[in-house]
Amino acid sequence: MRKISLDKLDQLFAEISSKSALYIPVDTAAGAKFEKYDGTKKMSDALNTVRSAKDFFFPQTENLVDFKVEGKTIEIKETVKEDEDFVVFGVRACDVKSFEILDRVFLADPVDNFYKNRRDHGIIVSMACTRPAETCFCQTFGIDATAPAGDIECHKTTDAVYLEAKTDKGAKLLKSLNALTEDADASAVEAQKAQTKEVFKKLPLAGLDASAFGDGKTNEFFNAPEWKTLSESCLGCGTCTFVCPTCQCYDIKDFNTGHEVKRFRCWDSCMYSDFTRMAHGNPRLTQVERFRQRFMHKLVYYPTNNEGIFGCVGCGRCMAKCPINMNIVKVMKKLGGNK
Amino acid sequence: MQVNEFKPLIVAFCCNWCSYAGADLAGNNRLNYPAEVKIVRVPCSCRVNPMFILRAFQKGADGVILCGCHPGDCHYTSGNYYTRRRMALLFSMLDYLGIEKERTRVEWVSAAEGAKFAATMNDFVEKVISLGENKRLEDLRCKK
Amino acid sequence: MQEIKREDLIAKAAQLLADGTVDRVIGWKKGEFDYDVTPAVFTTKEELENEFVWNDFCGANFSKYIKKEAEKSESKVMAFLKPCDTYSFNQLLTEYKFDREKVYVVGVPCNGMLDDSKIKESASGISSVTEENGKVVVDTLYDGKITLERADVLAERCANCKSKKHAAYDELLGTEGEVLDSKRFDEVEKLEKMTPDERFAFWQNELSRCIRCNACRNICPACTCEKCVFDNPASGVENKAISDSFEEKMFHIIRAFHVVGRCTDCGECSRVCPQNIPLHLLNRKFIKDINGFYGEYQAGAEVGSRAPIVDYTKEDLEPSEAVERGEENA
Amino acid sequence: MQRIGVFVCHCGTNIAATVDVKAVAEALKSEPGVVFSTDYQYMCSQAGQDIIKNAIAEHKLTGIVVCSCSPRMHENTFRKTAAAAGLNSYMVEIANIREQCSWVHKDMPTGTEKAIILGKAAVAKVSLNAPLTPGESPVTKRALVIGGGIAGIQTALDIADAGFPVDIVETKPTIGGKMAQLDKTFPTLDCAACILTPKMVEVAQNENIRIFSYSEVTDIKGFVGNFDVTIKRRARYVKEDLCTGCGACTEKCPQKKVPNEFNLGMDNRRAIYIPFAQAVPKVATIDPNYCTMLKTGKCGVCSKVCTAGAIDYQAKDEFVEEKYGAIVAATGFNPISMDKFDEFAYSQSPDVVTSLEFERLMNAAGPTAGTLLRPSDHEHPHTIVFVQCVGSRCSSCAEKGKEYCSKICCMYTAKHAMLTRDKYPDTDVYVFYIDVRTPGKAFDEFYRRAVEDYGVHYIKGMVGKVVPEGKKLKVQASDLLANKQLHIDADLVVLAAAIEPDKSARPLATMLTASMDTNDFFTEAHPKLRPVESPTAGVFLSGTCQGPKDIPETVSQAGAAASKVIGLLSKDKLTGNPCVAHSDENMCNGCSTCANVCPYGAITYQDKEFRMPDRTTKMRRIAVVNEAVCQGCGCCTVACMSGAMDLKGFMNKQIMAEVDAICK
Repeated sequence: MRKISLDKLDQLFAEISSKSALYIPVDTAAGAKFEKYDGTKKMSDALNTVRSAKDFFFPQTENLVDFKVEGKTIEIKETVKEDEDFVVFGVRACDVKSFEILDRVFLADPVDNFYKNRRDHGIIVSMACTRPAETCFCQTFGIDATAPAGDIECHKTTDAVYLEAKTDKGAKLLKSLNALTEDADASAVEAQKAQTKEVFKKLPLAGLDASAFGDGKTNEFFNAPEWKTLSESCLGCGTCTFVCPTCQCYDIKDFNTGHEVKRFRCWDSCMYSDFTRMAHGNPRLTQVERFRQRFMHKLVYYPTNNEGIFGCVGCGRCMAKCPINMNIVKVMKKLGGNK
Repeated sequence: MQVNEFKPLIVAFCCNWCSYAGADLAGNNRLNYPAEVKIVRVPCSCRVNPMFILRAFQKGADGVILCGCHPGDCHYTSGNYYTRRRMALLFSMLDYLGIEKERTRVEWVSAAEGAKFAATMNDFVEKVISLGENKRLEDLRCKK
Repeated sequence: MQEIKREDLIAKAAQLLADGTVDRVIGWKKGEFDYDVTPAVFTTKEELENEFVWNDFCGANFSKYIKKEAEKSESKVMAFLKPCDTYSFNQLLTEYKFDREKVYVVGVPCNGMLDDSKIKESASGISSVTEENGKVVVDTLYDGKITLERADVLAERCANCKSKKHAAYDELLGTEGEVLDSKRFDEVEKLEKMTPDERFAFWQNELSRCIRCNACRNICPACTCEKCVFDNPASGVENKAISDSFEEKMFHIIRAFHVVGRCTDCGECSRVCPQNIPLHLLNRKFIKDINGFYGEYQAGAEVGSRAPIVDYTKEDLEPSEAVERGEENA
Repeated sequence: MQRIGVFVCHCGTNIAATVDVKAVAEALKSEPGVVFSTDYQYMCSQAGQDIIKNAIAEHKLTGIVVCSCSPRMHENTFRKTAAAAGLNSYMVEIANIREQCSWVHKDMPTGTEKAIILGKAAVAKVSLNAPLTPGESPVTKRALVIGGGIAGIQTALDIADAGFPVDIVETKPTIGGKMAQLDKTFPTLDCAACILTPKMVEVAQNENIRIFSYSEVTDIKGFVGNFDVTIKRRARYVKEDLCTGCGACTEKCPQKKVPNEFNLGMDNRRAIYIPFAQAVPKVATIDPNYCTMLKTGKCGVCSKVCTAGAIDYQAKDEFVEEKYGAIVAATGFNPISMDKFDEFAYSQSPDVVTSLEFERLMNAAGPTAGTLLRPSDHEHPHTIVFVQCVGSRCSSCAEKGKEYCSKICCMYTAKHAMLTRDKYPDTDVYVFYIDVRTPGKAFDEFYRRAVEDYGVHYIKGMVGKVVPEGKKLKVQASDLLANKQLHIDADLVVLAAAIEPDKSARPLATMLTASMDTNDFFTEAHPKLRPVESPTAGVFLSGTCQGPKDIPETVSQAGAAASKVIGLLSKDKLTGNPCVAHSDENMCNGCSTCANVCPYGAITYQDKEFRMPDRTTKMRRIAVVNEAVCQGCGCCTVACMSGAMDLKGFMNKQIMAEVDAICK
């Protein structure tokens, strides 16, 4: 384990950003946000960014291919190109875990080249949580926010940041920073972890239990009458899906610029009425089905397809941002029968 | 003489009954105005949806001008009165968003005002040239 | 603190359910915390007693639910409406969005609602939010009890409340309020006074955060189209997600334009924006312009009133003058 | 995918001099959908049109673009060409490369470049064109005239003379209107009754005309050629078909204290009455507000004296439903109320009268049997002051009066002054005016006669105040030309009250979806070119409901309106403009915004049941455009938020495609 005192953090950022793009969470008037480090930006202490870190690997829109139209001939222009290495600093445990969930979708056969390209070149420097919010429930899904992993795991104490490489990629980066960091023992980190773990026990959602859901529970919940009442308040906007670190649905569309056609993909939301619309119509007829889809996906379908791993990481963003405060916790409590 | 390289793209929406005829009259009288002005014929100025204006800017226009009958002379009696309110509010909003107000204009041109049509276009193009390329309402994807 | 107590609202709802006036009640349901209240439909007194809440976080506008419920059945639904909600209610009636006879409105006075995001700026790990002696007391996991001034955590729209008067009701609980002389256009004026470059920078920064989640549109009481042009591939302007800085401008300009003369300034768009974009400043600009150009007009103040955008006089000002008048304000 | 043909015209050298037409034809060949492209010297010539026709056949074209002169010039020509070749005539688009290109740009490269772009825009548009067919609707060959004054009478007579049935609806018990109340008419001074009453009789006797007197229109549905109108026939308690108009009842009726509205309340009539001797129909009417029998059930005198047995105390309002092809509004005017002009002491002294009251005082059939007497003491007035512009041209006092000029007052006041001096040379007559306006045939001569031959004192200036003092009216006024204050002790003051549209006009306009101006005068379809038509198709305007007019003007406008009606009714079918608005019912949300901006009232709403995605059904309010009424301005399409409303021939998509092509 290495450490660097807080007052030298800027030097660390400068060093990393001199070799590759570095993104750190910074405070803005509209909450924390990952921004490219430019030598002046200060790292935010906020628990989490408004938008999740999935944008780095699965951006909201991305160009897939261009068609150049000249008279009556069409030329196809590939847009995919090798990314440069980049570092994302300060990713919380929940978001780190979300990459694993996205990987299982995008890196499974057929591999999504665009996603893989970014994953290959992105280095995740995580940051352990010390002050979880009342909306946090990552522990429900077995995530230890005090051990966030990533390529390098960081712990920030009152005076220093402790860094520990968790992967080869991380080790390589950490080694390149040796001139700025020093060796450290884990005692301060362990003490902080223990303290944080106590806080986690006291969180209002600490008792939230997902065991009622998971692999193979489709029939048990699919026709539950509660979906109707739960979905009643849903406005069908896409806020929950767009702030969610694990939502991965997208649409592919063409945009005619006048001189070429850009085929791009963009985030889509299962909450929208035209999502999954096909030639014959839409299989999800009302908001009840759309609402059910989102939560069934996170709590039942995803685990069923992925060895029991849940599709939610308990970051609490949807709880904070839903316009009418309907969220996965309320769904779990109502359907899972626990309080 | 300084040669201005910038050739703006101007979309002019003209109502069929007055302004389009005014533009025709400018032609009949061989009154020159810049070829950058391209006219789209609409039945009435009130047919022009703010979406068309934004669309023009998106696709690369540097200025958009609407021409209709003089208030009170609308072929459909009241169409241009609605145009006037809609565009007053829209233009004020564009200005509020910091988008150059000289890029949009409404002008009343009657079928007899060929000279006014040409003069208006000359003036409008000149103003847009002095502003330069449309940057504030551009869609980068549409740039060549 | 609200003038009317939760118990009074429950009693009223229970009475209307009992005497058969209505068979459903649209109200607020308690959440996991004190601040995450959800609109819900109640059908029994027991449900109300167990889950109904009336507190400083009952800000959500019920318009979308009223429309949905009124379409559902022949029987009447009751809705608790705050003064600002009643303007949306009237506006929906003006646009024939539901049958007035199917809704029983109980007007509830409102002392302003709190903005949980403002509270979260000063408090983390919130266990409870209560009120003591007119101040907001937040109990937290880390810093114990934090006392905040109500004015500091009041929602923006409530701090600039335009009216405490109910524009519609079948029955009013508490006292009838007044239309207020609010300062709601001050922010707009501030922007108008900036240079165009400053204004552009301001809006570029604000609008570039948009993620096109459509929360603003879906909560908006005025957005009641069967299909929004931005969702309709046939419209030619459909776009699902921002992929260039142009698109969010297009979306927000057109959205604001589509609610000109229909927006009651309820402020829901700004409340729900996950990116805290001050969308109400777009709508208020239109309202301010309408007031300045065509005379004072408050959408939803009366059912059936004709919005200035669908009206005209022969002496209206020219678009060029409209822009100049904006400059005179500067 | 369309198969588009492009035809580039040289127009001799008109286009070809500054546009390389061959290059344009060549460039447009590679546009999507274009399968044929050519150029020719004169496309509009027979040979040129043949090229188009042959190409349509040979290349199976589904759309054509002609790059030529303005569509205002030859769009119709090429539409006919296309139709002759079996192509829908609305599958034609014109790129205006002459008036808007070759004629305004001087050099070849610039002109050619622009012509190509205009051609591309037209190709982009025509790619999205759909074949359009004009709609047809039948015409009910019957006209309705609302209002039975001289305007309505003349319109009805003219329509009836052309052989079409016409109904007159009049709210009063008799037709005749304001003109029946007048004494003499300017500038010829013939008696109003002498020229009006024969026309009234003519109406009564014309087989094509029905009179619904004492009736009003309560509902109008439908559209040009096909109006469904509900007429309320108010109970007059006298059977029209039995009453002979003998007048026995009106003599015997014991209720004598009913203010006589025909004489503007200056004398009384009975509870059962015939407004005046020459009334048409000459039928008695019981005034239910005063009739003792109707109010208390006791009396029945009229029933006893009526030998025809026409009295029916049990009568009820009846509703008649009729179909009409055209409607003429002829609702007329009233003098404005003098309530707000108390400086002239109208409410304080009976000797301050309005000009219309003065007409009655001068009229042989009036309350004084034609002798000019003061209403207060029935003495002969020796000094009379006429005040002009009372409530007219009130630009600074719009809340009191009207901003417009009432147009007729200058002339009738000259008439009053002249007649007074003629009959009673011992009277002093003063006329206070702002301006004397006498445009019109023999009008100014008439006015000068009043001044020069009859010695009427015309004083430029306004009366400030009238104060009743004893038997006199103290008139304070200013003489602006002499720049001095005047004090006149008058015996009678006559106010030339402004005129305003009848109050029934506003609700009628709403029913007709016809537009009105801020003064509640009906708006004409075009102020210069279509002055007797309302913007609402099938609705025509006659007389003062459109604006202040004197009798000759009213009569000529009435005739013009009638000729428009005759023109409409002589058609068997109406062919519409196919470029009309259309609402997609699946997207319409029924908000009514579109109807608010429609100048023609072409949009109505209906509830329709829709199948919802979840297989339930839902009633939804949706807009329906009446294609026979829509004129295709497109205003509704912009008012429509959801884009449900679109304009055929100028669809959102088409216009945006043009914009895209221009901006490419």
